Amino acid sequence: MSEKTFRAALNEALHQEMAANPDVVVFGEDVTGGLGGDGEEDAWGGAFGVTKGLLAAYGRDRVLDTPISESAFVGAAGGAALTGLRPVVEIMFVDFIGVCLDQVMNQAAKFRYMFGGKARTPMVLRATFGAGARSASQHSQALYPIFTHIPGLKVVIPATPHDAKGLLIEAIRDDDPVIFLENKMLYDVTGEVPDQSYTVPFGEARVVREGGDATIIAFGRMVGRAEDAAKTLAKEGIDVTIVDPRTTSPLDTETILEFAEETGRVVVVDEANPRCGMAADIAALIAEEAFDALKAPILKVTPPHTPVPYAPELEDAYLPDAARIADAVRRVTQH
Amino acid sequence: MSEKTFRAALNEALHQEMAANPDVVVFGEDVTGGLGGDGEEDAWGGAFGVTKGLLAAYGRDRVLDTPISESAFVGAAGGAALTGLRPVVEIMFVDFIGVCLDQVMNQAAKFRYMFGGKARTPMVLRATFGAGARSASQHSQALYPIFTHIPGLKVVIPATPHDAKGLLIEAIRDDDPVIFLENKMLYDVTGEVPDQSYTVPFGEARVVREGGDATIIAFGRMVGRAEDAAKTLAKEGIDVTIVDPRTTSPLDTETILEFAEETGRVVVVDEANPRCGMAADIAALIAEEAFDALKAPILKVTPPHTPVPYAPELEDAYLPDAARIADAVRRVTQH
Amino acid sequence: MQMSREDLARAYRTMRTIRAFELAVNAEAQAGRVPGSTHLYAGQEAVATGVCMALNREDHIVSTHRGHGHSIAKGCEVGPMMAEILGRGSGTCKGKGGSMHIADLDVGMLGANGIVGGGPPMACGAALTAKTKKTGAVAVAFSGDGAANQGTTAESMNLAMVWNLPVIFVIEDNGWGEATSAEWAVAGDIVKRAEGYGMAAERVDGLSVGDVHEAARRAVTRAREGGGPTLLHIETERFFGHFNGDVDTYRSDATKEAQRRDRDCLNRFRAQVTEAGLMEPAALDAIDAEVEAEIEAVVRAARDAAPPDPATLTTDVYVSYGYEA
Amino acid sequence: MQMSREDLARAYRTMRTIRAFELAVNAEAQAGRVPGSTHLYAGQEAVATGVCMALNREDHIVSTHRGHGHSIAKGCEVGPMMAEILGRGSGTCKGKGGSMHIADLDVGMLGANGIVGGGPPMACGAALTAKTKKTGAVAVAFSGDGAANQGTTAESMNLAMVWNLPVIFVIEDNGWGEATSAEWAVAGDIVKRAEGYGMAAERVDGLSVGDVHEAARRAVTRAREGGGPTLLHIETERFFGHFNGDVDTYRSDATKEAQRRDRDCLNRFRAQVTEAGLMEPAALDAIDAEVEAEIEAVVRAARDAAPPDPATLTTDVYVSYGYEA
Ligand SMILES: Cc1ncc(C[n+]2csc(CCOP(=O)(O)OP(=O)(O)O)c2C)c(N)n1
Ligand SMILES: Cc1ncc(C[n+]2csc(CCOP(=O)(O)OP(=O)(O)O)c2C)c(N)n1
Ligand SMILES: [Mg+2]
Ligand SMILES: [Mg+2]
Repeated sequence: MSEKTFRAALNEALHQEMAANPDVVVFGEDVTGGLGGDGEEDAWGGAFGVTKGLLAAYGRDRVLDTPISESAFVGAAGGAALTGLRPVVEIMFVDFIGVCLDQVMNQAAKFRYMFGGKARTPMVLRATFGAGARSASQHSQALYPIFTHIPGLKVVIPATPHDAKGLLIEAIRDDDPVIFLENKMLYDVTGEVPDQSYTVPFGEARVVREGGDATIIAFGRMVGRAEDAAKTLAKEGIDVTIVDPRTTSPLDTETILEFAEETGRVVVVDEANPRCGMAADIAALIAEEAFDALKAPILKVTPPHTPVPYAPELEDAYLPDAARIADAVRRVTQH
Repeated sequence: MSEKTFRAALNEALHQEMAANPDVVVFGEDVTGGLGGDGEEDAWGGAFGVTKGLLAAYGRDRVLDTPISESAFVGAAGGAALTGLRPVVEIMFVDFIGVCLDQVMNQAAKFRYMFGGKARTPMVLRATFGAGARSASQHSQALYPIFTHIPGLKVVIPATPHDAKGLLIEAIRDDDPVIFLENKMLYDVTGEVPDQSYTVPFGEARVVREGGDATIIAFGRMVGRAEDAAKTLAKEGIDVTIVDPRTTSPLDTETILEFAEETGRVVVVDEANPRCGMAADIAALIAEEAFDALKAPILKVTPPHTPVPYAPELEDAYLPDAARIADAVRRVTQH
Repeated sequence: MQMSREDLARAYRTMRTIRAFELAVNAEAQAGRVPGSTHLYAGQEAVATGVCMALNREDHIVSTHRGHGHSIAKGCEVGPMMAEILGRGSGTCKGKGGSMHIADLDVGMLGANGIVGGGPPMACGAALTAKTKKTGAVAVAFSGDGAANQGTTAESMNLAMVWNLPVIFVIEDNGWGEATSAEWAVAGDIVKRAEGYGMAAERVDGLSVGDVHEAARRAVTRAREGGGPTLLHIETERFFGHFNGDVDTYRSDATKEAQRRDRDCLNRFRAQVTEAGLMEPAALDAIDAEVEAEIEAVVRAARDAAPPDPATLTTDVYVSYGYEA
Repeated sequence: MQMSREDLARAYRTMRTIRAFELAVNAEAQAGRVPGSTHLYAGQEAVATGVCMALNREDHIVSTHRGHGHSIAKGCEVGPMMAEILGRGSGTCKGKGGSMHIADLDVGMLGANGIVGGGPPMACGAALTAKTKKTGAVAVAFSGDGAANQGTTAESMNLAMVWNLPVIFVIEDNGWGEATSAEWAVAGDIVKRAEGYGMAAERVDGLSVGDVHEAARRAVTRAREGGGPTLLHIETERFFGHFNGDVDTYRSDATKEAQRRDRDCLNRFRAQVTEAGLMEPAALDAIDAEVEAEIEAVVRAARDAAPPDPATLTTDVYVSYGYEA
């Protein structure tokens, strides 16, 4: 056990799974970097450095750079998965999914069902997501509501270095297509991460803290902001539960409903856009399944229904923050 | 005024807008058909015949077939819209959006915001959607939750021939990118459609019927099934309101909330998949904004979280039907 | 033709099976017994047959919406295929896929595909598996002339070159993408497009199963020897409309008649092998009769088969857990 | 060079403005005053300049993530551009777009683009407008060598041919797509790829603004005369890392030094025009000084400008109605 960054935790997961299973291959744009140059090999190790060092350990046969052709290489991941590899493919920014969604939505996600149960498609599509890096509208989206909407995909959103490692190993071992989303603002966050290999199961929420006054359900980077809000609220005598579902598909409806019912007051915090979004999905679940226990409206704390703006002042206002979360909790507890 | 099919209503809208405004152009795969052949010109007029006859009236300069290259021609629609045309572009099945979503999601939808308000992008993307035609997993999806999720897009789902015509004319005149979705099972449905040109405004729901016991919110083809359910329920003494929002973005939250509050009991019916879907979006809105008036859980009637199956027995079970809708209403009224 | 007599008989039987299968599907569709729509492969038999005869069971193919011929040529059983098309529980995909999603991974058939251009990337993946695991297998992507204009096809050609994959792109040019001619929609030249990627490429007469087979063998050999991808631009004919509901008014009757008369790969095969004394008319007739009987039985069985178990609506979305809506 | 003396001075001023602008952006970024990341155009000035000098204000261009040079060459004002990059309310896009989304429709600049390969389809659209409305305008899509592998580029080439559009595809080959060389990632030959679509295409020395301009003029003339699209494969140099945070270790120091020394389009221009007696060194120096002063002022003004009004977070999502979350 030692303190590691979110990035290092992911890197370790990849290393350990590649070592454990020769069928695991990694590919994507610049997952090594430097091909055709006269400088450093593995110069990038991925745009965010997550795949750095894999090349030296596992060689070019298993760590492959690609041309800028997401449809081709994401589709290749599907075809490779169908035929015996376990590809872990990187889309640098999840925003780029628009050029290759078909290979995810209509192909990999549907093989098993369309083919009458005969296909296994053990592939992981890793991508960064999220606002905060001043990357503007085309490099800052969350987009997991789109993946969560599509039957056949599993969708993972780790919030801590510990979960990042355990969920990625689980994802690589899973026999279904998994969308693994890494919030780019978390890469340098540190936390305790066991050195040995371990898995965090899909569909099991993490109960971050427990408190009887209200339940906050939050995803990814928003979990930390919910924790900040909880600290402020605790000083006011408001004790909240925070649930981090960790995977949106499968979703741990049991834990969500348990705390929704226990507290009767729910705030859902998410950085995806609000319409048909993750917060709406959770709120609708609760409004259907835990209605009788509810004591207050289910509040959603999300960005506005706008693209992500560039200027820091605007982007900071775009994302939910601890103040807005605390405010929503106050509103439900005072209801 | 006369009885027309949904298809004819759409065709009339296209004719009238093309006649009224030389900037309106139509393109897509086989929107005429027959190019390079020695047989009939305009042989298809679109895979579903919606654009038939436009060629003869407006010529090849304004009615253009395309290669099978959705990214190129949907992107071209965006570029054309930015520079002074009003393209109405056809994606044969909305399921194909996966090959070209980027040009919709990251380009057309975001121009105006990213460019600081300077761009106008008056384009309409027409596409068929929906299950029921035994077209299996890749030709039967609804997918409008994905479009509704994306800020910058307007999303239209007509349920009647009358609305099909009026909403399409409105869409063509709108200065934003509009996703116009046509349920393929409705093309042959008939209804009263005025001969002259008219518009149906976006963001104004149609109140299909009024009844005080519960409110059904339904979209597209599901409106008709809700009406069937309402007839059954009326015989049991249960009187329901049916609201057809007609556009999911903008959404007529006012009318939805008004009836949700008035009846206190709500069922949302939709044929999109349930997770992060349209039904969840509406339910979450109500759970947040009309909570105090609610007397029962908000029930969602949707397909299961599965792809669309091929065999009639399975596909019929996949789609919400009047019986399931009536059942949900009974449950909320008995709560 | 450079095929052995045994191979000639095998080729003919495969082609004839595809033709008979498609005519039967068409008849079932006309009679209203095919729930969805279907795209018939009749006229293109020599392509699937010639290519797949150059493959082993371990090799993979990815197919298109017009996939019956590829499936049969790669070894899918016609009984379950017909049942699938009729939407039966005994179908290749348990009735969940239908005509456009027939797949049989056990024989290396990775699926028909409802998305034009959906296949080439997948073939690159199958080829990557072969290369990484050193299985010696190759992968073939069948695509149409229309699909040649889809960006996925172009991307896949480049990726296949850059990764030096054992993959073969078969562009089956039947002259039409739906109601639009390739002459209008395909700018330039498909062989030259491949050459623009530095790829080996050749144009092949798709009415000659021998020519197709030879070209496929060259490509397969190149791929197995580590020589990388090949594109084959194969010119062929689509006998029916685009799908069973297409009345096909965009071609004149004269054109369609001439096509059936002069450009039928089965007729051409018969003429060639009998003239060359490689097969007797009687042997060909015997195959015809056997195939006819087989397909008839298959249709009868499919008609009689039960629909899928309603419980299967929600099964097999995932491998590793059942998921509730 | 076939340019008039006036044009030579104009070309030099544009190239120098781009260079000075990029060096200033780099300095601001190093000092932590650029909120996001940015992709510098330094080294490629002759391309944007040579191409855009062949265009009128009414012509349209679409750009890439590396868009500052294209913007300046097409006539965007450097003041608002710098303010945009620094995230100010007075920016070209009111601070909402940043470096990667600079657009100025009034001068025919349809936008930088954060999506590699996003531009070519849009350029086809702008060209369609010109063709339909008979404005006589042309559209140019700037793309990188990396973008040449994106399916959108291939699709757009075919569409442009099939529709016979007045569009020019400028493939700006700076040898790298991020940290991956074009030598590795681009199979075959980009000119041959275009020829595969039957398109007119040529390779151009991107260090010579004169050569670029000549080639662009030929392409523009062809387009305006209804002769359809052209592809220009322009070989150029990227002086900095891929983006301002890229330490660029994948090229050796020797390579980078040689590049700056031997393959600087500005140095080359100066040497050529002075040797040929077309411009005096003093005239060039004067332009340098003027440009330097202008950019310095622009940077100061941008630093001092106010951030965007917070209310603009939710404005301009749509044209025709405000939308609440
Ligand atoms: C991405 C996508 N676009 C459009 C379609 C509709 N469509 C189905 S088949 C077809 C024509 C395909 O032509 P070609 O590739 O030549 O194959 P063929 O039908 O001739 O076998 C089209 C446009 C589709 N299925 N997928
Ligand atoms: C669809 C997509 N994939 C990947 C990226 C990440 N990315 C940004 S720039 C770039 C390299 C582009 O190379 P090239 O086209 O040669 O342009 P250059 O950077 O050399 O100007 C990549 C891979 C992106 N922005 N969009
Ligand atoms: Mg074809
Ligand atoms: Mg480059």
